[in-house]
Amino acid sequence: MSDLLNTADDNEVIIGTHTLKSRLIVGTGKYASFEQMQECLEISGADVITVAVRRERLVDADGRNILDFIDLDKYTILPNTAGCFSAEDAVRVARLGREILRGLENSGSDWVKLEALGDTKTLLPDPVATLEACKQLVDEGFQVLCYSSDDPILAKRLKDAGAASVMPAGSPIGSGQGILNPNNIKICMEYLKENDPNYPVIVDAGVGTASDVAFAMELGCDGVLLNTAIASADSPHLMADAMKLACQAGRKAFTAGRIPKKLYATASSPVDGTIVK
Amino acid sequence: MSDLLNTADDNEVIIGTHTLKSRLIVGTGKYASFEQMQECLEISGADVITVAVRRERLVDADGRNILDFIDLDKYTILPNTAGCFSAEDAVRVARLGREILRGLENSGSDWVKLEALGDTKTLLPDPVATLEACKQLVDEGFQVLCYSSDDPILAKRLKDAGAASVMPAGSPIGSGQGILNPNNIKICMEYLKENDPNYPVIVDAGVGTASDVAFAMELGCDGVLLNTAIASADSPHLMADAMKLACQAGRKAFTAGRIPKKLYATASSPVDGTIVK
Amino acid sequence: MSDLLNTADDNEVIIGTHTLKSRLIVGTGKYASFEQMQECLEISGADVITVAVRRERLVDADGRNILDFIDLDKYTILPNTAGCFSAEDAVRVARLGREILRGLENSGSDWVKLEALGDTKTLLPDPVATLEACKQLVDEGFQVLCYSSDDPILAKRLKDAGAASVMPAGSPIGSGQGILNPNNIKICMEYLKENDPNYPVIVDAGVGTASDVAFAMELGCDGVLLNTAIASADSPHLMADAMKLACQAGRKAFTAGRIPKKLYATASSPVDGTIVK
Amino acid sequence: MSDLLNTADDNEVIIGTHTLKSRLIVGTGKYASFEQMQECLEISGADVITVAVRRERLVDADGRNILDFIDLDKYTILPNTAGCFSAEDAVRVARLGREILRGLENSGSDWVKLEALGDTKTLLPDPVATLEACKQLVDEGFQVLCYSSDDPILAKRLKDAGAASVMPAGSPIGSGQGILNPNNIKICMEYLKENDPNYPVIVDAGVGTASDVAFAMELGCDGVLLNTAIASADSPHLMADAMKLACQAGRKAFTAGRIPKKLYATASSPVDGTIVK
Amino acid sequence: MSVRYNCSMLSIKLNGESREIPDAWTLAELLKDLQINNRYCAVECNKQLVPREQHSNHVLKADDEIEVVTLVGGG
Amino acid sequence: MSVRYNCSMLSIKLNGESREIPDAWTLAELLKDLQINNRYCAVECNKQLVPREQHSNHVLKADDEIEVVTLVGGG
Amino acid sequence: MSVRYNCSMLSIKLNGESREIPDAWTLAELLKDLQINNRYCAVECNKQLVPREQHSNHVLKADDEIEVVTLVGGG
Amino acid sequence: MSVRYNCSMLSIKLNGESREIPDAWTLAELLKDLQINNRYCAVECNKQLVPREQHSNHVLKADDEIEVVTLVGGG
Repeated sequence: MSDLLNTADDNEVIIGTHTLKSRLIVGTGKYASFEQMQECLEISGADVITVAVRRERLVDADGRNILDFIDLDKYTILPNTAGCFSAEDAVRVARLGREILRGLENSGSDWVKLEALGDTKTLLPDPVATLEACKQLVDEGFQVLCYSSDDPILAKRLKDAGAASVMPAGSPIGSGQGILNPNNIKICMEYLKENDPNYPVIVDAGVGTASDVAFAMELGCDGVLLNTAIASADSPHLMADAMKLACQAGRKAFTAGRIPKKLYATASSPVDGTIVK
Repeated sequence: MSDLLNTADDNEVIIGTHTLKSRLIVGTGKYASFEQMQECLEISGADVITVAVRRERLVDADGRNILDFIDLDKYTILPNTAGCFSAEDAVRVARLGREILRGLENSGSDWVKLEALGDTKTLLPDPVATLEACKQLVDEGFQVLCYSSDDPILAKRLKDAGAASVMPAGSPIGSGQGILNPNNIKICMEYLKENDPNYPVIVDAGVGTASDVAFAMELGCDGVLLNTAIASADSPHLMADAMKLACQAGRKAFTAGRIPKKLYATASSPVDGTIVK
Repeated sequence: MSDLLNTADDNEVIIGTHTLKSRLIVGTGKYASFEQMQECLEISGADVITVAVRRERLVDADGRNILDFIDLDKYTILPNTAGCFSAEDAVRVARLGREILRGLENSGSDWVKLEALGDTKTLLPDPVATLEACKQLVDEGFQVLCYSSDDPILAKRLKDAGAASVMPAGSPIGSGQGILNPNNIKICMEYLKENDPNYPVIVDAGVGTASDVAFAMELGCDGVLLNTAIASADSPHLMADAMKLACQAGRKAFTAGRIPKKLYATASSPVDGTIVK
Repeated sequence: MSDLLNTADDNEVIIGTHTLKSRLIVGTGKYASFEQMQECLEISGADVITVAVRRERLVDADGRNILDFIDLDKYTILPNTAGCFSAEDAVRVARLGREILRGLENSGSDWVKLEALGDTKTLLPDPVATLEACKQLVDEGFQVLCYSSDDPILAKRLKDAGAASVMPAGSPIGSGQGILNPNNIKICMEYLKENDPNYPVIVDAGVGTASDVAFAMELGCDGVLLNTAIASADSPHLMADAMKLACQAGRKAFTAGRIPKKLYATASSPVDGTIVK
Repeated sequence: MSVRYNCSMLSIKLNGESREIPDAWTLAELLKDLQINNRYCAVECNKQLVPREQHSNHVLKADDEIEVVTLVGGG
Repeated sequence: MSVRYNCSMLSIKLNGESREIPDAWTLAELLKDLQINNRYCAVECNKQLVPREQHSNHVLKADDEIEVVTLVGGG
Repeated sequence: MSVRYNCSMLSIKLNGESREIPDAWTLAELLKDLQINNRYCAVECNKQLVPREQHSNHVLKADDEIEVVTLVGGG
Repeated sequence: MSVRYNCSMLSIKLNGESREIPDAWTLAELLKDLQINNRYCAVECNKQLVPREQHSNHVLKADDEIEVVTLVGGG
């Protein structure tokens, strides 16, 4: 039976030099504890997880570091540049992230999730700073995964600037609103995958629940990056499992080719042969 | 790890005297072949499948009967009354379906998916005929699963008439439009589950893809009944797998308790400790 | 210029023996004062207004009656059967309403807005009681405008039972959610206007703002009945004006025949002749 | 009665040094004839109309120029830079447009609708070129109305660059899809009107019908710019009238303060005093 | 309504509340006593509409259930 | 089903089509003649279900309307 | 525009197409020759706007790229 | 970090806060003093990354702005 299913192993997606076994990329922020984070990451089936770069708390609150809870051989770490509001800062933070991952000999030392944000209120990405930082980071040899708005023209410019992947927001970070403008995501895909069907497009930010993830995949996106939806769910473990399943379900539905939408019915049961007419 | 996940085995749902191991009920219509149907049913993980009752084709086209392709021990068959446009006909067809299943000693001989339709164009259910037929069938000892509109007052009347489950349509049969009025489904749930949280409410009809299934489950529905979405997909096998995963994903997301929807962001990365400010 | 606009006077709609000059039917409930109600009714341009039938308060709070504030020659009163939860009660209240209007010699003495509700929590219409009451009232010579769910099969049954108009709910009374299932409204229209294009279909209930009204008219509905949206707006006068304009706008847009929806652009400015290429 | 309505004359909106008497700005492209365009403009009630700049056709097809059909005293012309795909070209075309309007002594000689597009397929605006051109045009003394995506951070940057108005797209030009991301439009408004409530935000592009216009105004936008929706309607005259009414309706509804959205009802008719209970 | 008659009384239900009225009163007399604006009202006796014209000759009996209704604001 | 009997016949309606069958046939004989897999079918006579057990002693009469149904794919 | 001058010519680009014009013509003379309604037009020479007032003293040179534009319908 | 050195000191900025450290300390000495797990950190001096290998020979100067960062949870 299973041979019917996995034509090519459809769960793999290639971003730059990285081959991801899961289309779900999961963040490590906002969990109740490092232990809970560890369990949710494992349940999610993700093999790429994102982290942020912050000042060492020197006088350490509890003396524990997230890295004590991350199996560096199992996970490829994708450092982000969260907290940066200019290209210059984003480049600095990317370098620092790479330095740490090189020290840790983690496979994630050659890429970065570029976030250059507009402001703290909405955490929406700043198109100008993002584009600028993308160019610099590409020059410095980074594989850059750009968190961006769903503006298709900007997405194209980021790809032209060398981005390894463009990651349009479904809706603002942590807003839980899912994909607010499927139309724009479709146009992004047209531009980004024109004569380049395998160019990776990941929906990042705003996903709130399983159906959002499935919907993103049904649009043809290559993956989904999320954090808040799992970490802040009432039961993060269950939601991590839900997201894993939804990501696979959405991908399979996309690959399967859904039925068209019509105003109304076509009978599932044969019309003729009824005893009544 | 797994103990974190299955608090109670959340995939079980009880309808009347039946305990279903899967929340997905799959139809057997419109497949390209009996073989394809058999494979899709197995992939879908469903343990309840629906069938229709039609005149024996006497001079048989290919001498094959669907029952040669259905493992009567593995599946509980849920006969429907598709093709009936009056209570009287629906009752007749229900009796015939029961008679066959009794002969086959299948566990589905005591229930029926009641469909009393308005007309062939839309295959939308006729509220009056459905209610009338429901009362009669309950009197004759059937466990009646009523395919109904998403009218909450009708749903309540069907339950009061003894329906073992009310199955509101997400959208017209085969229209592939998913759940067009979540508001009504929520109100149906309020009425049907008032002081009766385990009363089974199944979304039946109109589901087109995985995210529709996940969304139905996230509304708190107990299951989804679908047929066209799998049978008429470009690759029914893949879509069957997608629907299985989506159903589990949606249920887990519902049980997990999603994050609220807000206009915009709350940072996933900690705000303090950034090197920039 | 004006001759270009009013082909036939498109604002007229015929319901039974009544010719309405405005497609907006406005309710008289929930206003801050009778004076405010009077002003809003006039601003709204409606010539048909609805009222309810209630027990005379005998020991009268302020000795004022709504009828002192309604110009019986200007407005045709449409009495409703709000507060009735059975066919029997709805018929009683309809008779009482007719009796009063006959006494007042108002043109509204021959019709009734039939509301037979499921329960007080949602005030959603009860399909069974509504259908039953409709038949009785038609037999007693009423022109019956049936407040109904958006179930197309029920709508057809009400018409077949003699309803002068079927008035599907956009969303629950006072919920302000506008039209939650345009798909169902379209199918209602197909059924109700099959070989009978002028059969009046009015969206009643749930309209919250101007764009809801315009949208209802763009679906091809013949009119909109609303009350809460005006009476409970911060400024009822302004909202009454907004609703009048929106009703006309929506009707004209429907009659004008809108452009199709497409994924993206066709240039508004001519493509050739640009100095750049 | 009328004094109840027009608190301040709410149809006026100020953009730069221009006071518009209508919140509807209408384009002059794609009409069947200059005559039809003239009639539609008048019916629309717009006092600002947009034009494009194109090469003089030298050997003239019919020897007629649009300007022969535009009353230069009645209308303020807003020239656009359609057809430009770089900042440099947009600036050139803006200067040419200004030169012509100066020659014509039209009040529109000091402003420009800046369009710097990504490509001809989608005609979506290019954020980088738009921002660059905006700065240059502001430096050259233009009042710049920037056609932009609905990216709130870009909108803020355009305002900071001196734009007299930011005009986010509801959906791609001519797509007729209305406002696809109200969430983003709301966030644009928050940024653009922060401590500057009268800063003009106009929805431009993608509006398809009256309810789209009303909805834009209900979001609090100051106006709507459209062309295709009227010019390509089956009856442009009727649609022009519809759009005028819808714009006023939406504005009044916004000003009036709509009722909140709730899951279900609050009775319009008083609950107590019914004869039945 | 203060009871101030010197004849035998009978009890009816008026708008859901019981009330004593003089024996053999007609509906018209009841309404007059209630100072109700006849034009704005309609009356039911035991769930049966009593048309305006018959008020004056409709004699009330014990335990009659009278409903006197008018029009109020409604959606 | 070729007609090849030498006794009086009577006409019934089977699945909507009229058909000649030998007089006094029982349902069971009809089904056997139709080579129908009895296990997969149910039979109605004049809109009344005839349970499996009674097939052999249910004698067919003229103008009986017989419906022989089975299960097919359905939603 | 039929060529009918008996002086040396020079070639310019007008609205993207090459065109022969008499040497030392000014913009004004070109426009007059094109019978263009000056009020409705604006002119660019080598991507630089030439204001209306300077048309008469702007002498054209070989290979000048002239754009003569007007207003047309647009969104 | 209690100050307990008997040599001249210089002041630097560490993670935004000013701090006295012994003259001529190298980055490596600073980190050791801070008991920081070197593997989990990266260091910047005046906005320039100082690769791990150069910590031991990077001599700190007055008013150097040092940032010592690590990885934390993030989206």
